[in-house]
Amino acid sequence: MRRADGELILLWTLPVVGVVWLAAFLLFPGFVRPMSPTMSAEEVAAFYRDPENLPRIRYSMIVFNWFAVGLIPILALIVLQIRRMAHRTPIFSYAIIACAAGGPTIFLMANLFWLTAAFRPERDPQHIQLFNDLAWVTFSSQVGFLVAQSVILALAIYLDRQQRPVFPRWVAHFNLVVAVLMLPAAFVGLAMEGPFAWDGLLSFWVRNAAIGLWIVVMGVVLARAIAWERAEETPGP
Amino acid sequence: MTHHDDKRELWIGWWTLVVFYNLYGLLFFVIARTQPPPSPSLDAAAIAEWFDARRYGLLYGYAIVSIVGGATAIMNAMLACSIRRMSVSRAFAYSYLVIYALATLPGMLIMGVACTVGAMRPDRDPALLHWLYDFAFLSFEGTMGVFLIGSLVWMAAVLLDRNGVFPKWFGYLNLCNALTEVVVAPAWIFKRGVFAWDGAIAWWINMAVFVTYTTVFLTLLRRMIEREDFGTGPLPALATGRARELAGTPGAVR
Amino acid sequence: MSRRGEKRLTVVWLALAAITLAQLAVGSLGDAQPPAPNAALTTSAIVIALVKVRVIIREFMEVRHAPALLCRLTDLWVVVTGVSLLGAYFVGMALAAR
Amino acid sequence: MTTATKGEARRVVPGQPDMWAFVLFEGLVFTSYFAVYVVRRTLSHDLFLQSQAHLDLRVGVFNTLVLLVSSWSVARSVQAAREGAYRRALAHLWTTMLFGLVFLVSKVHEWAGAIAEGFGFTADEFFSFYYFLTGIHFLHLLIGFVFLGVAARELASPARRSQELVETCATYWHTIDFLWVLIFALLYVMR
Repeated sequence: MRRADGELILLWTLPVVGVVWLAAFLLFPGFVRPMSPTMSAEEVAAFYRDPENLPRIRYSMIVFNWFAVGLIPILALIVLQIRRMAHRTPIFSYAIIACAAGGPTIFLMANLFWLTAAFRPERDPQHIQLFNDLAWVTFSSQVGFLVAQSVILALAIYLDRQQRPVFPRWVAHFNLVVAVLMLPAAFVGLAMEGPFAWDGLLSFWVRNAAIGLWIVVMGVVLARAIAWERAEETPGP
Repeated sequence: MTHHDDKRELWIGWWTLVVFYNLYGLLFFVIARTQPPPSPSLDAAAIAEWFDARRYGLLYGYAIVSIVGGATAIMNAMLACSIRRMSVSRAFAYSYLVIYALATLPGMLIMGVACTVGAMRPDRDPALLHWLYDFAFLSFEGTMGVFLIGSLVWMAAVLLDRNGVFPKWFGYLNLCNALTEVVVAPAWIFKRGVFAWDGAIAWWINMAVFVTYTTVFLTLLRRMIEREDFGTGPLPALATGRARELAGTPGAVR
Repeated sequence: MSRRGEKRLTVVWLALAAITLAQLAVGSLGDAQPPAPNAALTTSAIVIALVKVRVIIREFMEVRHAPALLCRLTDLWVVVTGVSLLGAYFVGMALAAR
Repeated sequence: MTTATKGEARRVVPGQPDMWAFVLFEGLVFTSYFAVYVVRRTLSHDLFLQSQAHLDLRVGVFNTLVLLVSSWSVARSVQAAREGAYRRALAHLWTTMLFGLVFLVSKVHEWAGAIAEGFGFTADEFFSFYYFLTGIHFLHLLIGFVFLGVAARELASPARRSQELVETCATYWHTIDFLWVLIFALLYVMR
């Protein structure tokens, strides 16, 4: 008889949340062609006032508000896998728990700024631009917890010295690469144009692609680790 | 075990919950007078007056809220503990802990900051007060996902649990509570009517569900603590119920 | 038992479907030009809907085999819903007319 | 179980009693939504009547019939499972899902048509209520597929087959059906 502990249910929320996030990302008109920091206050206000854009801004951000914390159960599953690693202390699993709330909280803050800007687009364009800036900078620059999460995970995997490690070693290398790819976004305040600007190649496309790739790759290796754990625990005949 | 009947930790957690929710009601409804919420359709001048009229209520009220907000830490721990007593993976308790740890920030404290900043300088440009007013109420009511996903996690844990920590109907009640978080979403769009942040559907009905939900889980947690045996198997029934069961059907227990 | 149970469900379904189709005919009576409030049509719509709801609860949901408490609770809900909807309609109409 | 109860017709709650608590509570929540709708409607009757004229009664009737078929087949599935005819029960359950899917598609089609004509969520108060009531019902229906999935899982494997769970899931599905019957009357028929 299989364990009825619900881990597989939590695991299967990953593709659901992934699809919802992708749909909301594509629906938000400011992501498909990222808004430039060089837009004037009037242009920003016009973006929110455009009757084509406004419902899409609101609906996509409402969906993000609903599902921003959707991946926390997956991080909790990763924590449980780290606990199975050959470490002397639970320091890495606790550190991931501490990081888990960071990413979603920051994203929720950005989400509230976007939604509030869209609530009354008829306001003074200067004020709309202020909230739009707050949203973009919060969204882009606050990568600390995400970087820490990847680095901690990589360290945990490197130090997991046992016959058959919980995660294969390449997952650690992968996490370090992802951490490096997310770093440049912290500097969005310094550039209005070019790859470092919040709509630029590094800060927007590379960073968000790295996050997307991390979710897919970690989902797959997590599923394999859980399947292996369950096979191990099933008593033989 | 020597401290078998020592449930002090659990009772501290439970009473913290009770005190918190009472203070929460008192602070938001009576002292700060931000609930029931005022209308989102007020104009900037009326909003400046609104801040002026309850200036000290807001300043004192949210000062106390910022202290009381810390109590959520032990509340969340209490609820995570109840999930850990279930026969489900620890991932549920961890998820609940993390989700609700962050919930206080957008769901309550940002409103306190916005209201305090507004009340500190009531002579500020009314257009800026208008922003603070919107941001306060929208962040408070429009932070939906943490409670939506949190309720669903709790629901799944209760429905999968075989230890009988909570009755299954409470699992389904979690679904009702989660659905109110979907119902409140139009508050981000409408400025008047039943779907606005002070509306009959987005506020009053949701509040009725939330109060029912909260009362129910406080009662059930109390019963859980009374039944707690610090074991890992099914949670026993209340003492009187167990005695009856033993007398009625010998050998049928477990 | 099996045949009888199946047959009963089918009869119930046919009855529900027939009522729904009848509503198609009755409902088009409300297509006055210009459209106007119609208390008789509204009352009949709500009452018919509640009858259908009660049939679904009793037959499809098998409440007719359930303990009396559940029968009474579900009936109570039907009554509460009927009273609130019709009450809301007529009180609201009276308020609007003033 | 004792044999003493065999003579009289046993009166049992279908499925978990817990699900009935949900049905009654969520039922009351919907009653309050409906009452708010009716009150708002009577306060601006002309607007509601004019906007309501843009809805097609035939689509509403079609939706109702589709959900009634799905409800009927899930009721038959419960009966078949009770008799141990699990393959038949499963077949009825697939029919339920199929008609549930037809309802979803037809609802999305109806929404798309209304939006294309310029009647979106914020068009006017009637359409706000229309999208709200049909939308929250749609969400309940999506959750219903999870319940049907659980029932199918029970029926599919000889190791499980809990009649109580199957009945619980069926109860949820019927609830969506009867809530729709009321929504249909309030949005499409009443004047």
